[in-house]
Amino acid sequence: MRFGIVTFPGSNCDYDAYQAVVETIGEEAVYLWHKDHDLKQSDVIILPGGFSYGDYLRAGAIARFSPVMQDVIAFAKRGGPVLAICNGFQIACEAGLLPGALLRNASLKYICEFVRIRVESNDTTFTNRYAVGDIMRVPIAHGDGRYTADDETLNRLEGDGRVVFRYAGGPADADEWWSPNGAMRAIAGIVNETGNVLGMMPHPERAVDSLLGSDDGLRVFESMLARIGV
Amino acid sequence: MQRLHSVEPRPGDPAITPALIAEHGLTVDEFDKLLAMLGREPTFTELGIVSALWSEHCSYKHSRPLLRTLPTDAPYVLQGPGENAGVISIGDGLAIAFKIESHNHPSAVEPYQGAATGVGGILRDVFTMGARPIAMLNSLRFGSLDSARVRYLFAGVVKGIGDYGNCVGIPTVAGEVAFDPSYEGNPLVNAMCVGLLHENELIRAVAQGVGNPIIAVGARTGRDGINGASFASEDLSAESEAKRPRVQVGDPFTEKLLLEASLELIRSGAIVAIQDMGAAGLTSSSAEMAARGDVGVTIDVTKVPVREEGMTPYEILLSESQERMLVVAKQGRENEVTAILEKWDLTAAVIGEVIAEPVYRVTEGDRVVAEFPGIRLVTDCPVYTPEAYESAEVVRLRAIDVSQVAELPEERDPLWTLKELLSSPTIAAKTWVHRQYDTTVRTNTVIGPGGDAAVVRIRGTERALAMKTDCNGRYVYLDPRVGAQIAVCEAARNVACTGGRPMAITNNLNFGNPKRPEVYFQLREAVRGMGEACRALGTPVTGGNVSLYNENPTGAVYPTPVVGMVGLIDSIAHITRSHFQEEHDVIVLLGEPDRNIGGSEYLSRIHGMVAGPPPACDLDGERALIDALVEAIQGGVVRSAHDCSDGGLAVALAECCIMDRGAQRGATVDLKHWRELPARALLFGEAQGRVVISTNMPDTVLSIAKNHGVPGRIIGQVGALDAPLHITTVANELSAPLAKLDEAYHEAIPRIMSRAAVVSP
Amino acid sequence: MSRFRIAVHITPRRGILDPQGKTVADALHTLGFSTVRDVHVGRHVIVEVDAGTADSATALTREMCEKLLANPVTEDYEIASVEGA
Amino acid sequence: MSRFRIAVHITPRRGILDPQGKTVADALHTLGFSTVRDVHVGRHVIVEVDAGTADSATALTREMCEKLLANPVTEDYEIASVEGA
Ligand SMILES: Nc1ncnc2c1ncn2[C@@H]1O[C@H](COP(=O)(O)OP(=O)(O)O)[C@@H](O)[C@H]1O
Ligand SMILES: [Mg+2]
Repeated sequence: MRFGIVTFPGSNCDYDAYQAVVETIGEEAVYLWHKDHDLKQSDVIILPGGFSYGDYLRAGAIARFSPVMQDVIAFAKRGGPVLAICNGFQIACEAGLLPGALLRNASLKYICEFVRIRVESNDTTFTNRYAVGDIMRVPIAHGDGRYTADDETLNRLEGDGRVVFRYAGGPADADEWWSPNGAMRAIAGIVNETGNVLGMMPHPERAVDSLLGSDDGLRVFESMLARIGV
Repeated sequence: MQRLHSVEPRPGDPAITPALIAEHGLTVDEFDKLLAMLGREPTFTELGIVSALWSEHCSYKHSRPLLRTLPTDAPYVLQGPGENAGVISIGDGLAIAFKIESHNHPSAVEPYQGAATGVGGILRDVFTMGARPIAMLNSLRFGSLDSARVRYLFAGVVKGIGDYGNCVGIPTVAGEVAFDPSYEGNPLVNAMCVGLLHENELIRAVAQGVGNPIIAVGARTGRDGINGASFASEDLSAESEAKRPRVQVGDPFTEKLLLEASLELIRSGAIVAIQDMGAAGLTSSSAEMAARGDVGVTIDVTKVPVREEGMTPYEILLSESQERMLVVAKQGRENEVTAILEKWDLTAAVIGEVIAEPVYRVTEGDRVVAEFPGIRLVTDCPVYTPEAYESAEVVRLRAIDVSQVAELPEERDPLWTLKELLSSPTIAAKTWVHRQYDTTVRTNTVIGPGGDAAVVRIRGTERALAMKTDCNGRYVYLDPRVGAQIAVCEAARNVACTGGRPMAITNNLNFGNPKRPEVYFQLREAVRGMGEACRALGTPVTGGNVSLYNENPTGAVYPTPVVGMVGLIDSIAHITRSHFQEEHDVIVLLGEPDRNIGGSEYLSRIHGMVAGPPPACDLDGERALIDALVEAIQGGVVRSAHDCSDGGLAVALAECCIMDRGAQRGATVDLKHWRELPARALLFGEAQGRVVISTNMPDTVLSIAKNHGVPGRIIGQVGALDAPLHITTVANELSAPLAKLDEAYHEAIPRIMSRAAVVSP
Repeated sequence: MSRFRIAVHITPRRGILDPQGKTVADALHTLGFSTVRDVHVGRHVIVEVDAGTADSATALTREMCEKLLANPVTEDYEIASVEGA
Repeated sequence: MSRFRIAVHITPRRGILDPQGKTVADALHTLGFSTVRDVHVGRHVIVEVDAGTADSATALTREMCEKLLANPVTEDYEIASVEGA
């Protein structure tokens, strides 16, 4: 199985995603250059974290116009699996692959820490190796992670079971929707209508080795292998 | 014999007057030296060039003779001081490049951009050695957080460091922050970068090969930061305000592209040298590369890509626009260079070439605007050894018998004192700071901020690097020689606590105006102490930076020689953390407390006093402690290790209990053995050479300690999750619910910083 | 062809949390500006563009806003001014 | 006392690097807006304040800019409009 990892100018988690694929599930990974119209016959596309184009203007706004993104969009429309992490999630929203937007964290500060997220749906290409309700310990590292959409969209996402991850484990007295960045309804990750595009702010690729604090993200990769693997 | 052109003044340039010379920071003697070197009047452009190159910042004219006394050798040192960064071998054909640098003055004027561009500069110093940056550290000093201006500076600096490093994608893994009124108005912002390279990809910034083209790479040159190097060589004053337009703005996005492009360039073999255009921009990078290679260069400023119209040669040469590099390529391979830069959407322009004639020549098209006798431009720089004597005030303070200081009524409850210390911003958790730093990108961070030292694994090997910055400026103020020794030892101890064998240091000497005898005394003695400690520990100095003139209207900052230590951990299996791990583990104290409370955080925070002699430093004892610690950790018998520093033993114990908010454990500790010592010295004194260990094999730990001649004693036992911390001395008893300690330690800085009116850009 | 200088205001859509506006308002209160009632922070983008007429420059800028400058999900935009430059 | 609504433009000072503006201009070129010559990105701040007169509201806002809203080292500000609200 081949994972294609897009490198935009300013991507900086492309390497982390690459290592996660190669070191943990032993599958093939290739970098995809933003200027090329070439997905190199990848079975899965990863849009990695980072600061594409410096995230100047708005996170992800410029990257969505990269040549390679036109191919990624077509790939996704054909049902190809796309894992969009952090800046990748922002790009996927800007590109219209996922609904909503990711705005500046409510604290106006960049936040890097391990957080706990809850698996809300395991009926996806990316989470079938988890049980609903599993709590994962995963790092976040972002300045613009406040998921925002209108009520209608939010209700639809919930109704269709497309909220895949939610932030969990805020302070005991926090309200139901506690999130580190102010995300609406504590949303940390969603899938598109057809279930083949997952966007998430936390970094599963940084949680694949207990030496580094957690391997709770490993099953995201194993799930993909189980569902798509050849 | 070289023959200099007679260089005509450029139309429109100001005439050389005594006032202009003074404005450029040259003394009468220095100007005479320049006249002698040229054999004629300098042009305006030449005056600018010399002003920059002979500024303190570029020339080290007040520190060079002192720096020469530092030890720089070890079998594993591949590159000592004098290059963009030092390099040490770590085996397997791998090496580490690392260096620290200050951006104090720019950060005082514009904290966000000042700190951000500081990070950018040190990153470039490391990747121009052919190394991929793998970790960032920093060392910060501010005035008291009670001031809104200080909170603004603190918030801006932290955000600047974070935004830049985060965007480039290098984890910021360790650092230190201390607050003291002496830094009011003149914060210290030191940033350190560590990079990894293959030994055979090491490249030096040495211009070579007559006919080789010189290429400007990266961002365009604008009018920002013109004469920044001279600016960093003056006291801060109201006039600095007027110098504001000199502030430079960083573009981390371009830096990331430049990083990738530079590493690709180096690997391509198409270039012979590469250097950052840092302080004094094009001038210093070209002059230094030429001097190192003992060659001449010629540069045509009209070829330099500029951002603004009508820039003069003077401006182009002295601009400190960020994210630029100077490259010497191999003749005939210019197109390869250009192609690599184009791939990363960056520009490259041939602006000059290496020449046989030993001159440094700048032209504007056909007109020569500056010409110097080659390397003399760099080597003729004046060197000063000013008068030095110790400040009478410091002598007086040190002589005060601080043991006589009366205890406050509140101190009858040692828990009160402990909470006061834990909530002192200098001691309190710095999570507010490093939560704004990406600490986990590149997926190698085993221990990030919050431990003793940071640990970053080396992929593809069994090993890891440990690293930390340290310095207690108060100790250095009270006794520069001892204080600097302690800075080295504390950094080494922190590294050893994680299992790392200390290998080498980089250092940043932050001092006041060296023309004042009291300040030059501090500098001289601190360098002496640092050298002694480095020799004793076998950790050579591979590079560093000197930042002088850190003063404000009320005087100099504390002398602050920051040490950045790197060490090697042989096996990732033995990486050790600071906080208690398992119930029933035995707590062992290595090292001995003593009765001195001089120079302590206790005296400063509780009694508002900076006095007494600082803790003593026993270099042989420190060496033995580190050997014992590393041996015990490698033997797999240590479950946690944390060194005693600010706040003493009680604070160290509390930190072992509460540092990790995910799993806080209590402890029961008995210190009655030391019945002679006053309780406050035992609990809060800052005797050096001490480490708190937890272990399930105390006998082995104690026998290893004994073999190394290190005092060791069992002092207690680790408790259950959320059990209290209980400490008994002959004189008193301290019983602390962890929630109280947690609140004091973890909420102190967030609470202060939530006072509004801190809006950073 | 002449040069036009067009200013665009891009503002967070009403109803969407504006933490920046709120933080600035709080800070202003702390500084003693007690009569401040509300603050909103948006972007002020200046585009210099060559075009035949002011109208075509405006139309072009509008297109830039739709495509890139504003996020249709969360932001509103408005052409604030058009000047010959 | 009446309520005023004051718009302030805060822009990167001329001559100081504006990486944001440059990146947006490059992006617009890539999108085919080839006649774009230059872009600057600043902030558009709207302050609602109670004051006796429009003049005093303006003076107050100017003070806010000096003290907090604009970075005196890198930015210029301009009061763009004052309206009764
Ligand atoms: N500016 C900073 N950036 C990153 N980490 C920091 C910073 N300041 C402190 N830390 C982290 O907080 C912890 C405590 O630091 P410090 O008080 O200097 O420890 P010690 O006294 O043991 O040297 C360390 O893990 C350190 O790396
Ligand atoms: Mg320590």
